[in-house]
Amino acid sequence: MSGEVVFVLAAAAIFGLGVHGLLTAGHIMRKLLALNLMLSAVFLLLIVVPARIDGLPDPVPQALVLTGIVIAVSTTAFALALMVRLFRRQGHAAIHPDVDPRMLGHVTGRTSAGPQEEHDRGSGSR
Amino acid sequence: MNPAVLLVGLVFIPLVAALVAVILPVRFRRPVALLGALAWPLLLVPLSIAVARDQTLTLVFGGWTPPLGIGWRLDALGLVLLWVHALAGIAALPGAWHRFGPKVVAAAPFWPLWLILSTGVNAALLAADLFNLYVSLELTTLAAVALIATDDGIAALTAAMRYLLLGVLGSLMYVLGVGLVYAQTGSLAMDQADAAAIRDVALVLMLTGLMVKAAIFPLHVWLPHAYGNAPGPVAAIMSAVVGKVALVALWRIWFQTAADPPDLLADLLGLVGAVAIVYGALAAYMQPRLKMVIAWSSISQFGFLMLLLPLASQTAFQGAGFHLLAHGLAKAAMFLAAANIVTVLGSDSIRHLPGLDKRMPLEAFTLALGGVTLIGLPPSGGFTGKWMLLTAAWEQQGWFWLVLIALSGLMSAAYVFRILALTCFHPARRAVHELHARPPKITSLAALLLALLAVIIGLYPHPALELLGRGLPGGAS
Amino acid sequence: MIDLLALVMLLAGCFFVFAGTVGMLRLPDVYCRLHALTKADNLGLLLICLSLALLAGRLRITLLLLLIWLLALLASTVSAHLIARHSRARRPPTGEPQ
Amino acid sequence: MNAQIVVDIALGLILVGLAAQVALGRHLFRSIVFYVAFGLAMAVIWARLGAADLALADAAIGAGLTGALMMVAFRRLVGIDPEQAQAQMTRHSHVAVAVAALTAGLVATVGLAALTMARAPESAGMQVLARLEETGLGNPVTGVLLVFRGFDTLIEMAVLLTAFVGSRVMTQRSRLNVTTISGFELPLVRTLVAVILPLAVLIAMHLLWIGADQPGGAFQAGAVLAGSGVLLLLTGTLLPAPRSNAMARLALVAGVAALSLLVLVPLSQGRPPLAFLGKGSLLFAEAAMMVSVAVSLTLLFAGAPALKAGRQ
Repeated sequence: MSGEVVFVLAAAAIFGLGVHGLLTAGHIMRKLLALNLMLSAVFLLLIVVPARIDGLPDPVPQALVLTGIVIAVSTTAFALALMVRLFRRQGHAAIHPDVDPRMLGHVTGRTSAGPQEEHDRGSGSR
Repeated sequence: MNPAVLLVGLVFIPLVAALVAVILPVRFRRPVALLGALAWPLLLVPLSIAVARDQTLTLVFGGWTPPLGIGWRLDALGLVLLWVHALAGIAALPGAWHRFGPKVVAAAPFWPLWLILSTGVNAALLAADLFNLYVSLELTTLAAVALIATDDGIAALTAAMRYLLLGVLGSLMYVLGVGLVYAQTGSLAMDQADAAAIRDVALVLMLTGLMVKAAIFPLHVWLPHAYGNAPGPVAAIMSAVVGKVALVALWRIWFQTAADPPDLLADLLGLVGAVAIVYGALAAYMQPRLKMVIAWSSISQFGFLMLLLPLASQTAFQGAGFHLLAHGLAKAAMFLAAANIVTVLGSDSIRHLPGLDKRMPLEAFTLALGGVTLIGLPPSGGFTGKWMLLTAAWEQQGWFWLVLIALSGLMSAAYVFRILALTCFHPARRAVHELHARPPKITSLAALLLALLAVIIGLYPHPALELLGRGLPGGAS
Repeated sequence: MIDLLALVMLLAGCFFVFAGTVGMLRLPDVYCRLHALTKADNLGLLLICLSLALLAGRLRITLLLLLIWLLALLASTVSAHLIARHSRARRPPTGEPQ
Repeated sequence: MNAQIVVDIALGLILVGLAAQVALGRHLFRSIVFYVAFGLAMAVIWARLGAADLALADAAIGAGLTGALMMVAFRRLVGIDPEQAQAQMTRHSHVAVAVAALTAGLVATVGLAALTMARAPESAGMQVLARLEETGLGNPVTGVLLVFRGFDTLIEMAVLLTAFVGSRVMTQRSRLNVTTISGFELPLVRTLVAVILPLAVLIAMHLLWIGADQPGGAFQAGAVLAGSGVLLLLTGTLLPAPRSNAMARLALVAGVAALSLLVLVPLSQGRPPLAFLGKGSLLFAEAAMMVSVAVSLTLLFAGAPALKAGRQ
């Protein structure tokens, strides 16, 4: 058993945990966390699986993963802004409008617009 | 001059325009975006001549030949989709211009995003490198999601979020597949990356990832809400190209990276397409809103395009490629017409449709023409595409596919005629209440021209068919 | 000889860090936890840095390790202070376990 | 060798344990905190594998900035609705456990199979190492990022720009949220800022400068600067500004613009796009990218189009 095997197994476990998180999460931020975990697992596999060159990881996958990390943080930042906006508009942070009320906890029954509706509701102009 | 250099313009004209638009104050963004969005399609004329002559154009960045560097490749299929992109984009401009004027809140980010979407689509169409395709598709997805969110309704924001999360899931599966291919073959170039043992797994991973992005059933769940709730011009450009870019990438990987794709998988994916055709059409028939009908119809039509994988012949490719062209134009036209209907009526509920042909005849005509293409009635472009696919199924004695293609026309007819019957022949043809100011006539005319174009290409199909007749995306026939 | 000394310091450092972690998990309230976290951890980090400096035996590395320790010290001082302050504003210390 | 495998197993277990806390933890805030710890553990594993560039990037971006962005988003949710602090919103499902276990098993099988499979004798990575000399760079990862696959990096910077512009669609409709934490007026905090800030700038410059030959580069340097930007926002030294300004917009597009120049300038000389223009041009592009990364991420954290000076 070598280090590579250990890290492949770890990546698989993390991927599975991410899948579990994605399936069970009601809150959008939890889904984002789960997706980020899965991405990390993929990145780990990308580095561990290709052959090492002179005892170091192949530079090409390293560059790919570095690119992937920056894309991941960009996407996450954008998704968080979208989540905050959606939360303002609908008052809860679940994706499905017809979500199981128990999952929304305290916001049950608050079906219409969110608690801090702004002046420029809708897509209209200022 | 090597015509391949012109390819740079396809990506960098919209990109540089986007940068300029970001730097300039808000009031200058719209004209800059207009210039950028009108400039890059001009390159398609010389590029079409070059592709017609040389079959494919290739460009290698920095002179570092793959697998060291990144290559671009423009073939007939890419060219067809570039034309769809250009035409749909130009037709969507009047509507976008009207809706996102400088006084609108979302206009400041809208115009740069519009240009970035074009950049991403064109880069993804040209990509001949597996990882470059990933970054380009990410750019496309992110811009598309943000453009959907410019609507700011709960439905649009929810749709955007769902699209984003599923898109990330799809791309991470795709990247995992790419990583496995690289590990085994040491190359990321699409035509060098073939290998043996782990390939099928990697292929399945990459295809699944792309199927999410292309909204192929059963990974389609993001599409109807996204298209149905996005602002009209955005829905038009997205239905015309954004999903199809992923589909074209899927075809390319299928025929190029997997030089000898397994038959079982081909039949399975064809079957998935078959279910999508039926399911999408049924769902489209049930929808209470016009835009949702058009959106669900895309699921059905995308399923249709998956039939290329099991048929896999020259004729089938011509048919599928042509269908891509006709469907893209018709869909964009229908979404643009629907957008005008929403603007005027304040809603696109089909309850409001009766009597529309009197008050908004151009829109009603556009919907009818688009519908004709979707069904595949002669002489529309949709007919040519379906006919070629039928011929391909006949040649290979694929009776199941034959019946399916014939059936799909009937099913499209069901949801299209439901809309048209409601619009023109409903007994209770109430007067349409105009709630809002009518958008400028040019927006209606642009949609109508696009729909007409989708019919006209059916009358003159030869240039496109000849281009597509050069070969499957992999070059093999 | 130097190796042995370094080893002892490394182990001692690990012990202090470990103790700090146990303290953070086991102690009853915010103030006690901060106490464990800052004091034990900083001492542990110092010992580890010193031992690594001994093993490296180069001035540049030693100075860098010292810088790392000072930065960590500064960061933990300020963050502990802020956490304690925030905590006191919300729930003043009573001496009783919370 | 044996000691190595023990360390590897311990690292793997720590990583999986932290991931479990993120995915299964009850409270959202706790999960976010554990995600930061997960990112740091990831960085340690990159270092163990010899991928120093990734270790730096993951520590700064993956753990630090992603964590900061998540925390500030969490705070915004709590600001809108205080009860969000107790948000749980997870359901229990045996199906989910089964699917997750199945997926993990599949990934493990595929990964282990991929480890043992036959590999092509020649890979792009070997070509990179063989031809790195032509570029005069010492760090092969920088070579891939900026020379051999520079176009990927350009699109990546465009993605970052898109994330910012796209976020504006949402943030411009909302009131500006205060990102400052209480207690910034304390002398202790000011000392911290006074010490950390110049040091962070120094470290960023160092990372940028050595990036050509050693681990480091524009992304790592930009992330360090963005971290300082976050600190300045938290302490109220910088505040979110409601209106954009030309400086901020130039900084945002600098990275894509510089890389576009690297693509387009060779064209005017009749060479292929992105043809190598020498080490100086790379440093220029990296400096621009660093500025863009730093400014974009700081502004994404602030949720604002620009920054202004706060109380000193």
